[in-house]
Amino acid sequence: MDLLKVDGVTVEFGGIVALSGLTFNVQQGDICGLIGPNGAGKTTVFNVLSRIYEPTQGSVTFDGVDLLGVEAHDIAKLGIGRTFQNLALFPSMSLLENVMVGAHSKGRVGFVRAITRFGVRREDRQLRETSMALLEAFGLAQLAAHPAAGLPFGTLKRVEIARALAAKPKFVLLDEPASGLTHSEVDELADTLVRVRSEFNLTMLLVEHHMSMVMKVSDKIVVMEFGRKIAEGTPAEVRDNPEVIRAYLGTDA
Amino acid sequence: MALVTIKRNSPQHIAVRVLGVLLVVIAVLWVPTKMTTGNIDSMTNALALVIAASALNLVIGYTGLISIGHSAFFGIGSYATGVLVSKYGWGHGWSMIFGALLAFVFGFIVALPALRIKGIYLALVTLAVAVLFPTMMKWPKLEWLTNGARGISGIRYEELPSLPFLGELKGRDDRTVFFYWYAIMLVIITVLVCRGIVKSRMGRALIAIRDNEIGAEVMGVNLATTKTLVFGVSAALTSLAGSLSVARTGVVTADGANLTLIGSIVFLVVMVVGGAATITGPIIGALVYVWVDNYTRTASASGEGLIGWLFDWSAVSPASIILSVALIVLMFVAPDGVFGLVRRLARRVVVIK
Amino acid sequence: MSEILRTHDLRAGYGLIEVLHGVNINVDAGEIVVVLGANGAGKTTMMRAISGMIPRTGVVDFLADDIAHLSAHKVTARGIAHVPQGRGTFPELTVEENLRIGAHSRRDSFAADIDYWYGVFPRLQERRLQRAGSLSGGEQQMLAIARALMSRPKLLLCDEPSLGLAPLVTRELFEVLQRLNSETGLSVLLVEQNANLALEIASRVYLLETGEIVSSGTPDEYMNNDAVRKSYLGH
Amino acid sequence: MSRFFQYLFDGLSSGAIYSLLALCLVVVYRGTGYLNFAQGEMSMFCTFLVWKLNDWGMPLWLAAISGMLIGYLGGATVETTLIRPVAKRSQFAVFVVAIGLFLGLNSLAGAIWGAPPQETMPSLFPNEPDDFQRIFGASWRYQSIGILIVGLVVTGLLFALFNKTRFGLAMRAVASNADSARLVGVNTGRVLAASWGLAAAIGALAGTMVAGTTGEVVPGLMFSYFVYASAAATLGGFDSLGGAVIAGLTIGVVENMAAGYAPKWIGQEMRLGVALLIILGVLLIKPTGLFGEQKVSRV
Repeated sequence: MDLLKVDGVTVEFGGIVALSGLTFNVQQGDICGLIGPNGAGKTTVFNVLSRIYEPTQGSVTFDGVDLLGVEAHDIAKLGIGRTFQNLALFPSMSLLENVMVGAHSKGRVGFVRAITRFGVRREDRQLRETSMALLEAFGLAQLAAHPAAGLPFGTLKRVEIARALAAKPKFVLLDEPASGLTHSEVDELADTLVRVRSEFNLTMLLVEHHMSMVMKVSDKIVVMEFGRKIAEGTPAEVRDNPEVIRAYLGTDA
Repeated sequence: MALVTIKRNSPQHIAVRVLGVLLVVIAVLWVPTKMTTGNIDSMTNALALVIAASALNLVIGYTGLISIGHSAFFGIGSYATGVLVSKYGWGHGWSMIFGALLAFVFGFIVALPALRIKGIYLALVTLAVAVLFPTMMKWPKLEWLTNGARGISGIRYEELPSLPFLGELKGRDDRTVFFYWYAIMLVIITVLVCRGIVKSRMGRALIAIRDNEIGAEVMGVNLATTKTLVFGVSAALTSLAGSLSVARTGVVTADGANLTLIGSIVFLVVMVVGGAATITGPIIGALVYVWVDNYTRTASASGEGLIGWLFDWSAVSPASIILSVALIVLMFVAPDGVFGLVRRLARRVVVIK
Repeated sequence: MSEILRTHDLRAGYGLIEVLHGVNINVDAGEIVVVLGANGAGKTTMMRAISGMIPRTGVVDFLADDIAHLSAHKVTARGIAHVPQGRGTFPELTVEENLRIGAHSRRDSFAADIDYWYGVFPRLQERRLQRAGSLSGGEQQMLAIARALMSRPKLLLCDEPSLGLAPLVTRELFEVLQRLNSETGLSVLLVEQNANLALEIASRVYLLETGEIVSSGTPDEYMNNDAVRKSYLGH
Repeated sequence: MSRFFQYLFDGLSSGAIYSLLALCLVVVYRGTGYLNFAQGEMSMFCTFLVWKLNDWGMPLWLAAISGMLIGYLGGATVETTLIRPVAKRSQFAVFVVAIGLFLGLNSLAGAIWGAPPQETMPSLFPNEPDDFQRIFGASWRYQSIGILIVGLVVTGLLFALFNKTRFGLAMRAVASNADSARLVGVNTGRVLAASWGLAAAIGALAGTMVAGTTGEVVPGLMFSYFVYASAAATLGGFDSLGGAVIAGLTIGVVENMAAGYAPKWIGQEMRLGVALLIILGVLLIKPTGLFGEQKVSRV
């Protein structure tokens, strides 16, 4: 079953075309790699799916829902989580609180209940426990009380993944999760992603430049260049596609 | 590093907290029983500032939305109480509730531009609100309601609730003590509201908006409702301070200090000096502010001490000069305010794990 | 060959985080030196540290003078031009104004230089009165390089010039760099993800990993090294 | 018809002052991205200095030039010593420092010169009761004509500075992309200090002319002008010099016409209200102002 259907999506900023007629599907339970040169429009795809950018044309369907009719803050409620290429953590909050905000869409306490303290303690206790469990799963438990500001990039990348999972999403968008990691850490991350996928019953869209990792974990890969899809297929198919080699992987000198 | 380490929620930690609460209670009780009438009155004034600065803190400190328009919300509370009590015979309590509701709606509306604009542009909207409010109150077309530039005076206070613990309203001294307790009650309400919001899902959402708006939105924080509601709550709390001071002085004029832009600046100074984004900060800030204000006023008037000698040339009280210098210096040495500074120093001695 | 740039134990970072943990590289006059490295390895940080855009410690000898304590505008005046990642043109200024500001550190007349660059990049001349922000990616990159060279530098730092450019444009750009190098003897320090092309014009290569130089050698050695091919060349 | 021309002319004259002060705000904003909340108070303080120099016997025009020079140095010093060090931390810190300056300069002026009687200030231009010219049935006072001319000349000089000089190009480069400006060899610190200095100097001139029209110098001299100027800068888009000037003149004309033609509803009391409603309206409808540039934000 297709969980996500992107159909003919075009995005323009003041005359510059960032995406042009992009079409691809992601199957339930797959890890779909999204690769292409810098500036190909991968992050733009993510921003369309998070409803930060408004496409000028095309449609996006997620789990049977017309995604373009949903407001940005309701995306999380639908079950879509994401990480950011250059991090969008909350620097003054502790790692634990960051992950707790990740579950915001699951919470129920609004201003009235917050002021009257009705059910606040219980919600916070539950959240704290599930968030701690997530931090533990990513090996960050001992840093739980540390503010996000001042921690290494690679660590924060993992915090973002934990935060994205806090709302128990069906689908996560990972934007270069391996950047800033050493080679051994990249391998470790690849194993974690595969493990997390089966544990949380997730579907993933993965933007990454570490080809070894993308090839290893992806069920399917979509290749982009200049806002268009130039190829799509299994890692093996993509690797041998002459168009992909020309545009991204490069030819032998 | 630290000399003492205490475990969170251990008996020692609980003992320290109980001791802290006890000290605050003693201080609160000590003021009306031992202080002079004038000083009790100053404390009441400080408490009104605590309310306004705490409310401002919700918007600026936690959510990161700059507002210099809170004097207008103070003014809404002031005028609601002034007009309703003196012209329509309402009780003080009801006028205060009405003022808070009105301010909530107004705050909500003022925050609407904040959904599209940020930074200085929002500051400009709130500047416009701050300057427009006294102008509107003096507008001839509204004179039937507001008495124009003359303002409203002689607002009676007999009908204030005389609960046993508030004491009876007889004679001047009792009146001062009465309003002190009245203010304490409102401060408690304000602190509970602010603390309740901050220590909850909504409080985390506010800080998330301040730290990274897009990140917050992707996590499911509804920027529009969260920003407008927190602005509304903040405006409503600020109007309580306005109602309180009208009840205390019996007078409201459009050019009253806290109703003009100067009022907004004072709230901001109190918040920043005390420590933004903390519950305790505005309380400390208000005490510091009122103390500096009173001390420099008397010292420069009598020409005594360092202040009197330093500001011998000054035609008026140098309180504002000292406070503005303090504000700028604090931004350099302790951007998290006096409370932040104290907390940092305290952590060298005691660490709670 | 005379040495033009040498760094020794160059350290830099952002806030409390050190990104460069003591980098030692050198560039000789007339060389094109390429630095390869993964995302986040510290390539851009290294470039910014050399040109004085961020606080740094260690030694940066440029023409035998230590410039590690100089701020960016003084480094430029000494003769290092830096084309930052993402081009860094002035979008609100016209193409010609971009070129003129490029000569800010010079006191002599530079009208001839502008004509020279219009000759090299005729497309810039066609658009000389347009705002730089309205140019295409490739044109902006040409403009950024021409602007940097308006100061007549002795060393050009070029940070990922191929970012977001079509392969054909990238190739054209590299040809220009190579031509400038051979015709004018300009030294270039180049950071590039598109390693295949970069290695074609490089005289020497450094490999930067997690803030440290892990190896150096000739382009041929790198093209024939399986591990490097896999990590940086993608095949 | 003569009423129309009278309102138009009075409006242009007060609009010229709003434009001047709005230019100050724009010059600072373009360089640093901050709104200088203390701009009005800086002008006011310089105006007191001009008055004091004149009081000591210096010819008024010389005093005004000295005031502008002092303003330039003061503005540059404020930027280097107070603004730049905290700007690294946060925009809020800059805002607080500006508020501190606002409060500090206001109360300092009050402390030094605040005690009544108010200080009387002569005008830079002929200002006797019969110093006017009648055109289209409206009386054009020499003082108002002078202000208008000075406003236009300063605007022209600023345009020339920004568009024709090396230093102006450097200023625009810093505003466009500060990092790249450093890379092409611009001493950004000096440019920032200069833009604050320039703004303060123009502010001093504007303050002197304002005080000349009211005839007195008081600590609250520039406050309403600052609000008008903010409205003009907002309407113009905050990063456009031309926009600020056009918007300043427009606001001057609109508020004079509004007050003149609707004395019951607006009159003198609500003139400021008109400017404030313009701020609110513009920000709600077109948050970047009429001439401002929409910037695409990237995630």
